[in-house]
Amino acid sequence: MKLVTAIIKPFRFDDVKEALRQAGAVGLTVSEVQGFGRQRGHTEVYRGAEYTVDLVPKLRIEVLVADENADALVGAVIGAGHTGKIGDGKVWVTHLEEVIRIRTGERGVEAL
Amino acid sequence: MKLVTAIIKPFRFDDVKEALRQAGAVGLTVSEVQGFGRQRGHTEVYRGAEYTVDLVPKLRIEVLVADENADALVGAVIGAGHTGKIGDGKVWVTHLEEVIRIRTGERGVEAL
Amino acid sequence: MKLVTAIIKPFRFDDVKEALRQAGAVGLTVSEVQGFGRQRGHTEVYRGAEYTVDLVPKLRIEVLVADENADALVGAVIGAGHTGKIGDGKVWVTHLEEVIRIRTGERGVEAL
Amino acid sequence: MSAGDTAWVLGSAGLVLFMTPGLALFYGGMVRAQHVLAIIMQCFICMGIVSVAWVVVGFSLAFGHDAGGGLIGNLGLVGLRHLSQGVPGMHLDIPPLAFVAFQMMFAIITPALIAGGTADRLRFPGFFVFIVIWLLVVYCPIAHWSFSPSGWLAHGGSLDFAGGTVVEINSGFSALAAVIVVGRRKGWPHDAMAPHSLPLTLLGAGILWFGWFGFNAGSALAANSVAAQALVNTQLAAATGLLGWLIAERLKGGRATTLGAASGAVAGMVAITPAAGYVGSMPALAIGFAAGVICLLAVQLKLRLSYDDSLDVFAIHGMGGVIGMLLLGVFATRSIDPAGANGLASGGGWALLGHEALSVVSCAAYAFCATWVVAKVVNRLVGLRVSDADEIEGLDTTQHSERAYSGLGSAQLGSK
Amino acid sequence: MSAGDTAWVLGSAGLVLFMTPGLALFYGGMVRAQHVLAIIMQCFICMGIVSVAWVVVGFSLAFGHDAGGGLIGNLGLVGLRHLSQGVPGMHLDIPPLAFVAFQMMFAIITPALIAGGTADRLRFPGFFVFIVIWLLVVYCPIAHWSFSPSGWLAHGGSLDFAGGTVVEINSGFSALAAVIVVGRRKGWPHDAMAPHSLPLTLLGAGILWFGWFGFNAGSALAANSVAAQALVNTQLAAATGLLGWLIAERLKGGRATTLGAASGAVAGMVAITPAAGYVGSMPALAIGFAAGVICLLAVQLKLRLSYDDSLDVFAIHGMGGVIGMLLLGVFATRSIDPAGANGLASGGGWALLGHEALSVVSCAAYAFCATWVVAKVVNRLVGLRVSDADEIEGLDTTQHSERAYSGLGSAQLGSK
Amino acid sequence: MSAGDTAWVLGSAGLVLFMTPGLALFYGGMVRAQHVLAIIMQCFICMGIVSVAWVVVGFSLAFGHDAGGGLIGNLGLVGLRHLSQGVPGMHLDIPPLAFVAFQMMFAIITPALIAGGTADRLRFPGFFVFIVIWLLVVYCPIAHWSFSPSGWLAHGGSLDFAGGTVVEINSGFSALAAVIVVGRRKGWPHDAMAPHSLPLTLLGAGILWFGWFGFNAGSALAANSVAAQALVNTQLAAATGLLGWLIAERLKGGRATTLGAASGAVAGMVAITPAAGYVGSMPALAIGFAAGVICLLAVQLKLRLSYDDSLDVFAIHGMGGVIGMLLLGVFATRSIDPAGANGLASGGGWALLGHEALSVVSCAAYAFCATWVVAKVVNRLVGLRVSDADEIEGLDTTQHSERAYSGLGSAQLGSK
Ligand SMILES: Nc1ncnc2c1ncn2[C@@H]1O[C@H](COP(=O)(O)OP(=O)(O)O)[C@@H](O)[C@H]1O
Ligand SMILES: Nc1ncnc2c1ncn2[C@@H]1O[C@H](COP(=O)(O)OP(=O)(O)O)[C@@H](O)[C@H]1O
Ligand SMILES: Nc1ncnc2c1ncn2[C@@H]1O[C@H](COP(=O)(O)OP(=O)(O)O)[C@@H](O)[C@H]1O
Repeated sequence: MKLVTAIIKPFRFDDVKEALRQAGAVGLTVSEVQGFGRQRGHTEVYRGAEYTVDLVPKLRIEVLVADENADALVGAVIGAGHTGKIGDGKVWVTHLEEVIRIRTGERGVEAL
Repeated sequence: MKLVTAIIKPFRFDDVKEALRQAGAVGLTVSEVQGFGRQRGHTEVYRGAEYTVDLVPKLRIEVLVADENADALVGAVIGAGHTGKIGDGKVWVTHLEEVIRIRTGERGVEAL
Repeated sequence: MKLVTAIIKPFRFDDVKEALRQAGAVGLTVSEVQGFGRQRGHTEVYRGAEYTVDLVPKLRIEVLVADENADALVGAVIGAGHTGKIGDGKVWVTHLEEVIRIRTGERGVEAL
Repeated sequence: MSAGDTAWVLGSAGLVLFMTPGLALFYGGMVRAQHVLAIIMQCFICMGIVSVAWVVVGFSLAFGHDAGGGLIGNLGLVGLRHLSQGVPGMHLDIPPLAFVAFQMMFAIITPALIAGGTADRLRFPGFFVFIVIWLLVVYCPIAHWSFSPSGWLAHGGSLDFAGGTVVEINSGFSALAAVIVVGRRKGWPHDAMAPHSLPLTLLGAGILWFGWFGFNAGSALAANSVAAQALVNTQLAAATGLLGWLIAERLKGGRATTLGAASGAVAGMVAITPAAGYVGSMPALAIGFAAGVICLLAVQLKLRLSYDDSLDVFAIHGMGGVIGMLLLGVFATRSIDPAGANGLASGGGWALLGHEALSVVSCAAYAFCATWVVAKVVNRLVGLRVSDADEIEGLDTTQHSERAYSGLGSAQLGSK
Repeated sequence: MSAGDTAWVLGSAGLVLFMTPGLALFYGGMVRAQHVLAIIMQCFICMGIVSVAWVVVGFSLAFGHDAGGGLIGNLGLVGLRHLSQGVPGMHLDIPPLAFVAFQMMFAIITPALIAGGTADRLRFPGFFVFIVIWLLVVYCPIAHWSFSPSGWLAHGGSLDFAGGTVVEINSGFSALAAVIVVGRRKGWPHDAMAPHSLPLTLLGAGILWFGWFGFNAGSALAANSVAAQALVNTQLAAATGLLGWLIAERLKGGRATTLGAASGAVAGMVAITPAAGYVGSMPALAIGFAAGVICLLAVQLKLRLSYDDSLDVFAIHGMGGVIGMLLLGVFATRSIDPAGANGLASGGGWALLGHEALSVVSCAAYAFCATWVVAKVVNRLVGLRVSDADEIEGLDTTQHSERAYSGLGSAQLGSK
Repeated sequence: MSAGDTAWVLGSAGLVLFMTPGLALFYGGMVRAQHVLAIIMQCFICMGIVSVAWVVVGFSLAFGHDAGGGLIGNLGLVGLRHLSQGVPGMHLDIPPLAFVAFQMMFAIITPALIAGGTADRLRFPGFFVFIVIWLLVVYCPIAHWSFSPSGWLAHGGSLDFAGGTVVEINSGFSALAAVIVVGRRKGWPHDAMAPHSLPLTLLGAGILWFGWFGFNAGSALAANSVAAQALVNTQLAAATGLLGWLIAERLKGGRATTLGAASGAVAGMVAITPAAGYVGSMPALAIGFAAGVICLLAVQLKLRLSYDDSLDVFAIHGMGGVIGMLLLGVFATRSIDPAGANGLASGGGWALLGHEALSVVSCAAYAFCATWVVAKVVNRLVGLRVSDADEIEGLDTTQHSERAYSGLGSAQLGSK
């Protein structure tokens, strides 16, 4: 089993989710994060005090997937998350030792 | 060292935390996430515009654990997080190369 | 490729970020989490009802890094996140199978 | 007709209306985020349906010519007919409609107060039906008793300047009955149910405080020295209620809390409500302080007796109203308002205190019993309580198809 | 000069001013979190620039001696000169400055209302320039027509108690024109754009409701029985507007929503605005209800016709204003305000309805056309629309270098 | 006694009271989320303790018969005794209690303003003690000097319509002293400390704007043409203060910010406070504009001089008050209020400007020095500053055992 984790631009989420579904993902988990990288942040000014905010809002998506499907999901994220502008984010793959569905106790591919 | 990650229903958190403690976890880290899966979301309506919200609030729990305790913690999550209704979530186990406690620099099991 | 994950005290973030940059990290992703561990929480009282809140606000930082740099980043986190008081948090390292930059499709070290 | 008095009463009517959105926020901040819209809606629906019911029939039941025994008004003023002949038994130098409007706002906020008791578990349709019946069956009679010159309590010598019985005791004891009928929230008292936004609650408290000047000082129905005294007393009782609650918190070994400050101020204003235009400034300090301390203690009752009065309507409005009515019997003095009476401490003997006690007992008993019956009936016919699943998910999405705050995973991430 | 009337009008001026921050929150809660400060700012800037423009020249254009044909005032009162001689054609028993202040608040909120239509996509400098020109070219003439005794509509026999044309129809049709000029938001109507904070919106609605008493009842310019009737009517129309919207939501198969309650109440108050001091309480119930139902339906128009009126200014203010003006032609009666007129249902025949229809058509047409031209010109010269990238990032950071809420990844985590 | 004037002053008292919760939100939005309840509490506690202290002794010290030299009132009115004989030296056609109430609200908001300077680092018990002593030792004398007819400044010919010295200069210079005594926040000025909720701050600004009409126009103590002028001036100065601040932001190369709009409006209203009923509309535009620009520049002072005035009380209230007092010396004219005086620009020569300058210097000096002593003493005896650990964790949990917002990891997740 693998875990595909992606950091994407928030406004790409709907498309990425759709692409993942079409690539066979039956579920996913998403959270709000802040990213720091090449993409420039912005400046905020409060009563003259200037703050350079170099963190940019991103979404973090996690998808559990059978080993053989990982590449397809990575491809889906890249396809749908891509805008070509700096800050599109990253996707990475981790090996998992075990995945269990809490409701049923099913393990591995059955748990998805 | 292992990392046990669980996605659970928010209202099960207290019980899951208690179960993890009793199974030997000395600490954990938790965050708010949104899940998409078999569980149906709900519909929202704003001045007649209908939105189907298919994301459901979940909590994501991470527990660092010694290799031999991982199974016990997974069991604890399943036991306490289980309601039997769709949407109970998943739990998975990852292998870690290293764990360090920032305060002391202790490594491995000592770091827990 | 490795993923360095750290749980730190929020007010150490600026220093940790700076230390990570100096240790060679070009980016990172951060999110708000709540930690439970040795550090005591606090008590809240609402119209006489007392709640013991044992969760403490923390930040969770993820840094993707080339294998050979992982140790340096771990050291940077420990150096800058350290206050010596209980609750400084943990840092751990995971092996990744693949990292891709969404914008370009570059893989591995190129993706950072 | 006095333009000055009219300006004051119209302005006061506006202030009292503003209290209901204020209450919505006061309550809304105290509940959990998945239930906040539901409680706000319960307040707003009172602004809707009660206004209509009031002009159609409620005003006539409360302030119409007595239908017999001082128990209720007749239907002579239905639809505000014959209003140009004035309000029966009252000598107003303001337009009768100004009085109708002013009293309408009282009729709106009283049922909205009840919603705090049953927060986080009511079906919206059930609440809607409950409120309409409750207004006619519980509110209008009590308003007639205490506010109409022909009401048996007012006529008998009981004083209630601005609604200690009609609004406070009434809402408090009605909430208690409703709470008993609908039962406890799932998880209460074991689960933590912390307020989701205290700044919202404090904002609501600020609006209530501001509006209460209209509520109490407006009840003088004139811009005169009684109104000035009522305004000062409102401020002072709010202040000492706030201080009393905080001091009690410290004495109990805790810290002074902002929710305590807001609660104590409200308790103080509740208690001064019946007395505002009848007592002097120094007694007002005492009345507020007593309410601040005693209401804090009364909040603990629910744990002892195991009823789940979510936002402590009984402890603060019910008990606060009782305190105010009884202390009015002690401190009232004709030197403030010659139309009032002298209480125990002003050489008036026990008479007034007796009248006030009678008012307390009769209004509390009627409110509790009648509300119990109404709630039971509505629960049977329409259903007052949501399902367990809906209660866990939250009333906002399940009752109103809305979410209060849209961040991640919000509709922003949904699709149309 | 009457102190009572002066107190009432000054207080009302304050209430109407308070509506603009209220509107800012009402609107602010409905937009997404990255755009909330921008819409609040658009309301506050009206409080800034319109106030100045009003005393410098606007008041004179609206209420100065007629410059000819009842179309616009002359420059005789520029800088509030000669005001001590009173407002031309009006017999006030309040200080003329009180009238200036009261009317100033109307001039402030009207352009602020427009901002709801074009929410989430305007450049701030463009909006600023637009507002100044719009005030002088669109608002002042229409205010002269309907509010000044020498205006061609008022003089001709049209009634508009508190701004059904000047404020409501004007803002609604102007918003429609502005929306057409600046185009749709990126992603509309496919992307979900849920309100980011409904409690903020409900708070705003509460403030609007409270302030509207000053708006309508203050327009009596005296604390008398007309003012009392106007206040009661405002309350009743708000109530039935709220109920009408919720009932329509249920009939359409959905649940009653809090945003619907707020929207319906506003729609009801919009519709009663022109009629508030001219009709009785029972017609007020009907006017509010009609507005609640019809405005809900009107909201759907934008999907049919594909214009992106973000916060439904046309549906609620434009259509609500039309409904109110026409029903005023039906229900007006001299028995409420002898200075008014009798409508169709009061035996006055079709005359008044004709006048009202003429007002509706001429004000709507002028507002739409003139605003279209102004927006086109400003768009060409200054630029009204932000870039796509700025629209995605959000107006708050790109137009104002601020973020509404600082949590994680907020400036707290930034460096100085 | 005039019902119209009474209605206006009572209503104004309500408006001024409402400013304090407004201030709580204005401030609360500007601090970080872990400190928001603490600053709100500091405002609410003033509503509690100051009200009591005011009727018990404060009013007598401020407005009682002069105890000698125009420096302070005697104890003749302690506990509001002998009030029926009127307020010494004043000829009011309102109930004396209405005046007591109106002035009470000024005494409440002034110490609350100071809390903005020392935000995010005070122990609650220390603040409480500080406020009580400060009220009696600093506020009451200055109020006597400027507001009581027997005060040495008022008697000597200084004008201060609504509290340019008593409220604004006093709070500004007192805050500066308090800030110096308690020292800088940990991390200031290096750490980013962005406002956690600007919508809250803008809401607060809206409430302040609304309430300021009562503050300034209510100070006429009558509903007359002076009140109308004061209301118009308040609006205009707020407007040009807002515009001035935004224009200065643009000229400095930045964007117009919503916090700037709110700050500029407040600065404008601060500056017009002493002048509101003494100058005409056009000077009001100038006074507000000057304040908007100069206060923005004054904010930068703290970085130069390294004092940490968290929410810029000195820059906005201190400097704004100075600007207003001095420009009053320039623009005052008897044509607005015959009881006033003519300033430099109205042919009155330098006399009034001299009086105003004397007021500024003496009030500023006394406020600064006396507050410095009081803060030092309280700091020694009770302790004003929290520990570093508490400051990092946040004042809300450590001082009040509460959290403002409960989301994840909130008490919802805690156990009972
Ligand atoms: N080394 C890294 N470790 C973890 N997350 C990273 C890393 N580098 C970038 N990210 C995440 O990816 C996002 C995009 O990265 P950025 O460098 O801005 O653009 P791009 O990936 O297009 O080159 C960042 O905002 C951050 O969330
Ligand atoms: N493939 C997946 N990858 C990541 N998270 C998943 C995946 N499938 C489900 N989840 C998470 O688990 C939660 C529950 O899944 P769901 O399919 O609704 O119910 P169940 O696990 O009971 O079958 C989801 O809301 C989501 O957070
Ligand atoms: N076993 C664990 N698994 C996951 N996170 C942990 C674990 N133990 C601690 N943490 C995280 O580290 C934080 C600090 O841990 P704590 O035990 O309080 O202090 P310390 O690490 O200094 O001993 C916790 O708040 C929690 O977020």
